[in-house]
Amino acid sequence: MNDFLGTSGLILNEPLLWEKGKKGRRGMSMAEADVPAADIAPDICGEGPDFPDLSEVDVVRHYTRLSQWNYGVDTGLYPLGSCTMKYNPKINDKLAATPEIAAAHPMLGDAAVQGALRIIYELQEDLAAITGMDAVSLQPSAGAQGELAGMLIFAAYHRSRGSVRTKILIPDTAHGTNPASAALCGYRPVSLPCNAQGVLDVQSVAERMDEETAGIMLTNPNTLGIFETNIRRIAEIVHARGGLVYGDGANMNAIMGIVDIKKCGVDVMHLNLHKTFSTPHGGGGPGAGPVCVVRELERFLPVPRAVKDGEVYRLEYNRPDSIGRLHAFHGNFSVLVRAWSYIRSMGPENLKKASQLAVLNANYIKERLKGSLHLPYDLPCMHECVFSDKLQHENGVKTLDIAKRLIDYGYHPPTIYFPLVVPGAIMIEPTETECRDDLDLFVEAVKKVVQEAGENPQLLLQAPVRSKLRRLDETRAARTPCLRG
Amino acid sequence: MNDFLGTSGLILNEPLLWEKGKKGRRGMSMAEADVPAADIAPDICGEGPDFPDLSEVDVVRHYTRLSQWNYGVDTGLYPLGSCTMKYNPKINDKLAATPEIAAAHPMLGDAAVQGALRIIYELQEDLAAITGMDAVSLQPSAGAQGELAGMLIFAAYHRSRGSVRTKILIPDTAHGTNPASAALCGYRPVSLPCNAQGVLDVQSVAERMDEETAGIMLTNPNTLGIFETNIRRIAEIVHARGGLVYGDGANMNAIMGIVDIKKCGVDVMHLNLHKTFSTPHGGGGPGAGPVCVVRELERFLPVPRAVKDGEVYRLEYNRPDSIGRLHAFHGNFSVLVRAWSYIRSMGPENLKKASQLAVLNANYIKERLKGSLHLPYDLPCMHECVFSDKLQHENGVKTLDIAKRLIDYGYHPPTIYFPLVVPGAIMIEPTETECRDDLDLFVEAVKKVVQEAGENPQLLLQAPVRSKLRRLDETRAARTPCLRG
Amino acid sequence: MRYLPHTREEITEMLAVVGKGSLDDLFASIPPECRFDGEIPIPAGLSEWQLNDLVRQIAASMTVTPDHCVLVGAGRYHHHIPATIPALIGRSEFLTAYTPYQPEIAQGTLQGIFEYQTLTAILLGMDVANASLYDGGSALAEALLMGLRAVKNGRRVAVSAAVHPHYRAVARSYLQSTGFELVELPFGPDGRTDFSSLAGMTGLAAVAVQSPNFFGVVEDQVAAAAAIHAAGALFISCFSEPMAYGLIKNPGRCGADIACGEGQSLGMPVSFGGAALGMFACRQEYLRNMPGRLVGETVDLEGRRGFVLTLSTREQHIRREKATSNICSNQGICAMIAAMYMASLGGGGIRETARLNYDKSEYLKGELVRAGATLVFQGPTFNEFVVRFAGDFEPIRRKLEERKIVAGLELGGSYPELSGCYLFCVTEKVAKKDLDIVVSEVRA
Amino acid sequence: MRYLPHTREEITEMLAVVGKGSLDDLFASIPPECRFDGEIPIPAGLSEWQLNDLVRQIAASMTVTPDHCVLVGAGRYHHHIPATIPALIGRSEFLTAYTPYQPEIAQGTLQGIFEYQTLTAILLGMDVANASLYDGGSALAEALLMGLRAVKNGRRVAVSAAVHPHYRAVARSYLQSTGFELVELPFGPDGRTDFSSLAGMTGLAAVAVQSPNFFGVVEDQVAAAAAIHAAGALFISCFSEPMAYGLIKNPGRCGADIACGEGQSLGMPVSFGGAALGMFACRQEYLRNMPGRLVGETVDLEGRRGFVLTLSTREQHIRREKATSNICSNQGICAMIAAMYMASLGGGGIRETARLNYDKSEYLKGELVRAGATLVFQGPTFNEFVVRFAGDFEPIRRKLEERKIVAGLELGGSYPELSGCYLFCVTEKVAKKDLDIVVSEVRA
Ligand SMILES: Cc1ncc(COP(=O)(O)O)c(C=O)c1O
Ligand SMILES: Cc1ncc(COP(=O)(O)O)c(C=O)c1O
Repeated sequence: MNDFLGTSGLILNEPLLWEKGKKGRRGMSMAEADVPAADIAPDICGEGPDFPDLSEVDVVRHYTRLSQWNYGVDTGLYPLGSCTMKYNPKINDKLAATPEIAAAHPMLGDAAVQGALRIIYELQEDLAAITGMDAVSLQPSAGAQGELAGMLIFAAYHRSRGSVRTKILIPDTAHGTNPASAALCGYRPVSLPCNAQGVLDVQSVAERMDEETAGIMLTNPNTLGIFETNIRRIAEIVHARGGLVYGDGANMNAIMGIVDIKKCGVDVMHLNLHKTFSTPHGGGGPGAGPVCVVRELERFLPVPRAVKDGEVYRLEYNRPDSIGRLHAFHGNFSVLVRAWSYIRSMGPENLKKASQLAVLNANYIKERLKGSLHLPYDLPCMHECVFSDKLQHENGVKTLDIAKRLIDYGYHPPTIYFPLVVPGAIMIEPTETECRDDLDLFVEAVKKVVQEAGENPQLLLQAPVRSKLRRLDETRAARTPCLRG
Repeated sequence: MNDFLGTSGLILNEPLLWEKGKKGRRGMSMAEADVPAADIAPDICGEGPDFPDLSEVDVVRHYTRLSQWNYGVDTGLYPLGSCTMKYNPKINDKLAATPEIAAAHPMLGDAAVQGALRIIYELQEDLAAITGMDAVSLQPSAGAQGELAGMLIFAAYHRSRGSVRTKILIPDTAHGTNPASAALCGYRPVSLPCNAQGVLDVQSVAERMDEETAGIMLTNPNTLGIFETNIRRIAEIVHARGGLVYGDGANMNAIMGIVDIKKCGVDVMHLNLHKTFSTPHGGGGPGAGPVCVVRELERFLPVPRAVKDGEVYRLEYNRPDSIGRLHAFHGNFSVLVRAWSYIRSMGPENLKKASQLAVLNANYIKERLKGSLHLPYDLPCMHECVFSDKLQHENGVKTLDIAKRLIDYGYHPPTIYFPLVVPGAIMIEPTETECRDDLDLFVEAVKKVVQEAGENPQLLLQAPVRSKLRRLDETRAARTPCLRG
Repeated sequence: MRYLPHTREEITEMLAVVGKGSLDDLFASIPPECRFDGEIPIPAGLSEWQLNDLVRQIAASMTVTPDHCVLVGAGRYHHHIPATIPALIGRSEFLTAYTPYQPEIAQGTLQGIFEYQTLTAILLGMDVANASLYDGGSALAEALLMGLRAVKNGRRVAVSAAVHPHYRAVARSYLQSTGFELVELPFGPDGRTDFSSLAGMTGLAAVAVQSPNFFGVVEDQVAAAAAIHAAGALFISCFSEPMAYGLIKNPGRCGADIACGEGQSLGMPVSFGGAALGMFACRQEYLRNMPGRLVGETVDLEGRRGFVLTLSTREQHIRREKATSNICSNQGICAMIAAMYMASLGGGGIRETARLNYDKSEYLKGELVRAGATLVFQGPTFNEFVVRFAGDFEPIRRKLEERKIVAGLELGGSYPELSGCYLFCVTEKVAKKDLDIVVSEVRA
Repeated sequence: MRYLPHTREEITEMLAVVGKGSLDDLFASIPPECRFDGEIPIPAGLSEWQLNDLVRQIAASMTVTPDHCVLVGAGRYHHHIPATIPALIGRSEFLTAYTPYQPEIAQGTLQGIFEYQTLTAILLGMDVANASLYDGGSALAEALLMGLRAVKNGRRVAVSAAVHPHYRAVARSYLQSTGFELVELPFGPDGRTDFSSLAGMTGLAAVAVQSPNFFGVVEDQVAAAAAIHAAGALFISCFSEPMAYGLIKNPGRCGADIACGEGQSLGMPVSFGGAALGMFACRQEYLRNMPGRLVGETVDLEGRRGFVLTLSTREQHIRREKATSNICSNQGICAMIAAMYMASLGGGGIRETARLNYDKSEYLKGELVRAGATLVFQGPTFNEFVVRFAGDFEPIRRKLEERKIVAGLELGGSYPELSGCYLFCVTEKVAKKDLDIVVSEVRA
């Protein structure tokens, strides 16, 4: 394994925070007590939390060590399908920390915060321009909340037409958040199968779409990495029966400047700024899931919205049809600044180029690996491709084992066991920021792992061996939950 | 080894910069070409360097991976004797990066840069106050250049008195920079042995100090971690014979607020801001080695000096007796800002406390390890203590092996084979920012290594095994030097 | 473009491998009627330097700067943030990782979140905390939905009118299409919630109270718990200022079943309201109804302690439409920051800091009253309070703004009945000298 | 204090272990006559917040701000620095490590410096570069001393008067007590060094020329090499602006034996002149005379490529008074920054950036001449040049400063004969529009 990325090195152990420290230490400065101590009523006074007391160096070492147990995009290739783990530019982080921006208080009048409003306004406009949609709200904090916004808009729309609808069509390739978000609005998901080409049949939509169905929620490109070629026809059917079309935009990275979402017939969609627009995912967030709509649905968008009058930006609250607020303020603003910074840096040409290269990289991986791993849908793909562990079954090796062995080779594994329609799915999304040499090295690593699966499956079953910890007992964690120290 | 700090984890390999990249990539933005291209004379025009072309993510991953092969103070205990590897506060880094400070141009008039001059002036004053000396220049870029400044001042002083002196007394415990700096001024070092108590005898100085000797260069506490108790008497002898006393202040961390250097009879000294004053050492610098003198020698200090007239700061150049410049500008200013920030944060009480705790920690280590490792000078120590490998010789184990095995336990090894007067020296300087629990864990690790030396010396001889690379062939590197790719 | 590594030759070679003649050919499957027309209508790309200039310009258009003393909280609080936190959280192994689906190479995130869960549970006095929700608003909404799941036949929830108006708005949004009813409880002249209307309510699943509430008033949560439990409902204790629990009784001590709110105060910048941190904790018995991710302790193959995402059978990726929430990405980094901040303060530090907030706020309150202002509510407060001034305060407020002090928030927008009343916030960051300027301008 | 972890109890316990009754007892060996009287006379410690305020105040007292367009170089250059560099160099594994004495846990620093040495050697066209010296000034001084070591019977060195005056001052300081002689070579009306006086000089060990020199003039280094080598001396090619070698011929190509200078331009902020980076390279045959640390390639026990400090028998810690230099700590992080910057630019980028420096500088030069200014020197320049104006330039300069443009450096301080002449510097950072403002003010 010497020419591969992964190797072993010195890593430090580190206990839990409360296993360190000594009462009386301080890890940060205190402010000056320049006023007299005030009396406090005993009935409201508590004891204060029993936190460990640490020094500054305790805290610094604790988190420095913890960080070294992690793998990020800056460490290496992170081909986690459906997650678009592209490079997160450092300049975006720096600009989000601009003191005037970091100190902007959201309860002040519009005149005091013109700069912040400008960023919000411009980003709304940019995302509309990129998708082809007409209006955007940046409030949703992540993709799932964007979906919720979308479903609330569906419901508000149907309500406004006096129509009561209880079902929604959702393909079986959909991400779990789709049915969960729909359910939050009282919709019952109706499952739509995909066909042998990995896409939705017009026919199956036509069969299921009825006057009790609020519409359809689809992902395009879908989670198999395939473009839903029938989308226009599907949308026409849904529209004809009074429904709306929701587009899960998690996979927008495949189609910027190439596909016009509105022209596809989509009425509402969300974007994941922490995927397509390069904001760091932070080990689980914060993200941002702006919701984009066609003109007819604009009145339902969350309030407040940033608008521009002449040269002045202001927040508009008075939208009686709005679904209301989804965030106490304006969403994850510091994430929005980063996405704005990314779009300003890329411009129209490079956004399109990014999509082209993302698709090129995925097809390249697909082509180079298709002999080694089973490819259930051997079609040109978009930004990601989905393999399975079928060929390795004879060796007693499963997707999980392949994934874990890739860790030893220095890679973050692909997304596994999703989408559900592919048993043992291995979903690879390289993104456009990976260069050919790095893809080649990854391909070699996968091939090596596949070879090991044939020759010495124990290497996979025992993997990973290089990481600080080996496989973790998830059953035990769930059976006797220990959720705090 | 499970309860110790050191363990193994996933680390990524990374080639050399020019083994990556592809012609045509760019790792940073270019500026706008808003003027016409100008002609350039062919006789001066070159081809430009043949650097590799990398993308931004190439560069980011390259250095992220490299960093993970390193061990720093933020990683863990770094008891490198004589180096004072204390915690480097983050706020100091932040303040040194203040945009107005980072953009200050050193060729502008004083009026434009009052803030920068203020920091220089205050730091000069602070260091004078802390040492007890009268005047300070911040120009020297590191300890060795501070020593050179000191030696130049020695020479200038003697010249000013029409005296020609060719020798200088230097204890055999001295750091290599001392004789090297003295030699740069044409002085021939005369070695002074230390006595059984690890300090200089008055007698031996008296025997060697003569009218051809410029003075003495000593380190106090010395590199055995012992305070030179005879320093006043020694200084008197040197002064009486027309010489000067140089104090190497590398070990100032032991004695802030406790010893007055001027009262010791020292005429010139340097400080290492990257040791005592918490500036990060950066894997080899930049440091800063301010030189401090008594009033009589102030006129020899490097120019320019920062002075204060009323409320205005200015640079003074007109000092005819000055030894001149040692730096193109004002020394490593960004390091100076950090040291100033540290001193402002600590104040008088905590500087003294730091020294007290540094000495407490060193004595604690000495006490706890003295059964396990040979202690050549069993005396109360200052900020560091020096052991040797004598007890381990019977196992065929040397200091180097002990040091390398400590790496496996998660520690940066102590300074080894210095000072030269202790064969197989193991010089431990814990510094004050280490807490007792961490010292205890370190002590246990050393004891474990000592035990292994007895039971299974191969563990030491083969160490380290956890680090990314194992022992490196230094002979080969020196015999057939390969100094570039 | 520096983020796009492909050279022209590489593109050509890779296209050959995939059997395409051009980049456009990769998109052959896309029907013409779906295609984007022309170029994306956004401005041309900027260099890093042009972008820096633009942001400098934008920053300059912010008239309230970091140098201002902002006496406004109302859900977002100016507290001191040590330089260690940006330095540590900026480590790219934390920042550029995804959700820790592969625990072997995500132990940093996982242990960090486990510690966050623990410190949060301690701070709030609850049994168990989750790995975060989006913000205080959606945390409240999720708590209400959780109450509706947990309480049999629950079909109605109540929320105090003294809960942050924006949180209430978010809760209304979340509930609008569920068929459940949301009622509001009024507040009394002491600024505390009036629970008298609870008595007769049927189908009540949960009641949410914020303390300190939007007016800064510390609710009588012990009494609240009694009234709410008597009505057969779960007691949701909500907050926008967790710093308060350094000094005042925490939700758990007062009998809360669920504690939820906004964690920005714990080390995050005000940053125009985001990134936010939805904190969420509950009593053990409601664990399986809890929304959001959870990190749990376990061991690895060799028996070494480690951490994993757990109890995910509650979550969307397993349970899909039957999940306890639709949340997927949460506010991971914000939770890590909160843990770093709590760890940096320690038990002693949070007590001292909370105390300073209280003392400074009490100081301004007292001085303003002495200067002729009227306290609108009589209940005890933490670091915010509401006053009414004898005359028109706006000219004074403008004058203070010229002196770089933002003096309070006028409440008429959210509470028409409180028009002309001002909500002041005083944290440990505010110096007495600035408070004295406010008082002297009020006097003048 | 947050940097001092010891609690009172721990101190007591530890004192017991070491057998002392108090902290003071630890210092029993210190004679009374050496003791510090009273408290250190410096101001009381500040909290992080007070310190932040103080620095804000200090920053505000800088009248030339980051928003100014500074047309001054003279040894310190305003170039663009990408956000990646502070982010990467700030990684604490780099920043908080010592000199890589233990190569097994310092491979990051070691490979990084090896790469720096390589890129530096390429940039300068030399065989081998060291791991850094302090700054351009001491690098020149060390080069002269190296020449004196390398050339038998060398007792004299010559330095062009067009070398940065501060570098020459440092060289004088270093040589003042060595007994060696330092002579200066004049420059001609083209601003280039006049080597005619070399012919008769005896005992000449080395001659140092800077190119581009202090006046921005690119020296005829090929001719210089011929003249210097004819005189039996080593040719030291010095620089303050390495960016120039993106466009103009490098020292190696011109026949230099040693190349040395300041590397700040390569990714470091101007920062009032420091931290600096002394770059130093030479031809292979002089390697053993070279000052400073060197990193070399080797293998580990298992044959894997690795890097170590090497050839240390030249250095003070081995050779003590016989070392090639007294240097120990150097400018490690600055060298790493320079490597990051060179890697970020790449061969293509440094060419383009150097070209922009040249073009913009030529533009201003041409426009100023058209506006009536006189070029003081006729030699070709890179990104700096010297002009004289028809009338008194100071009023115009003050006016420009009000418009946030710092227009050149008056040279009378360093060169009395050039009083009233101004050295202008134009880098890629400067926008044409600012140059046009300067020109129009000159015209007005
Ligand atoms: C296709 C798809 N939809 C929705 C989501 C949910 O997005 P978020 O995690 O931002 O809520 C994801 C995230 O993985 C996704 O891949
Ligand atoms: C005692 C002593 N003197 C001098 C020095 C030289 O200091 P610098 O490396 O800053 O030049 C050192 C550094 O290790 C030292 O320990």
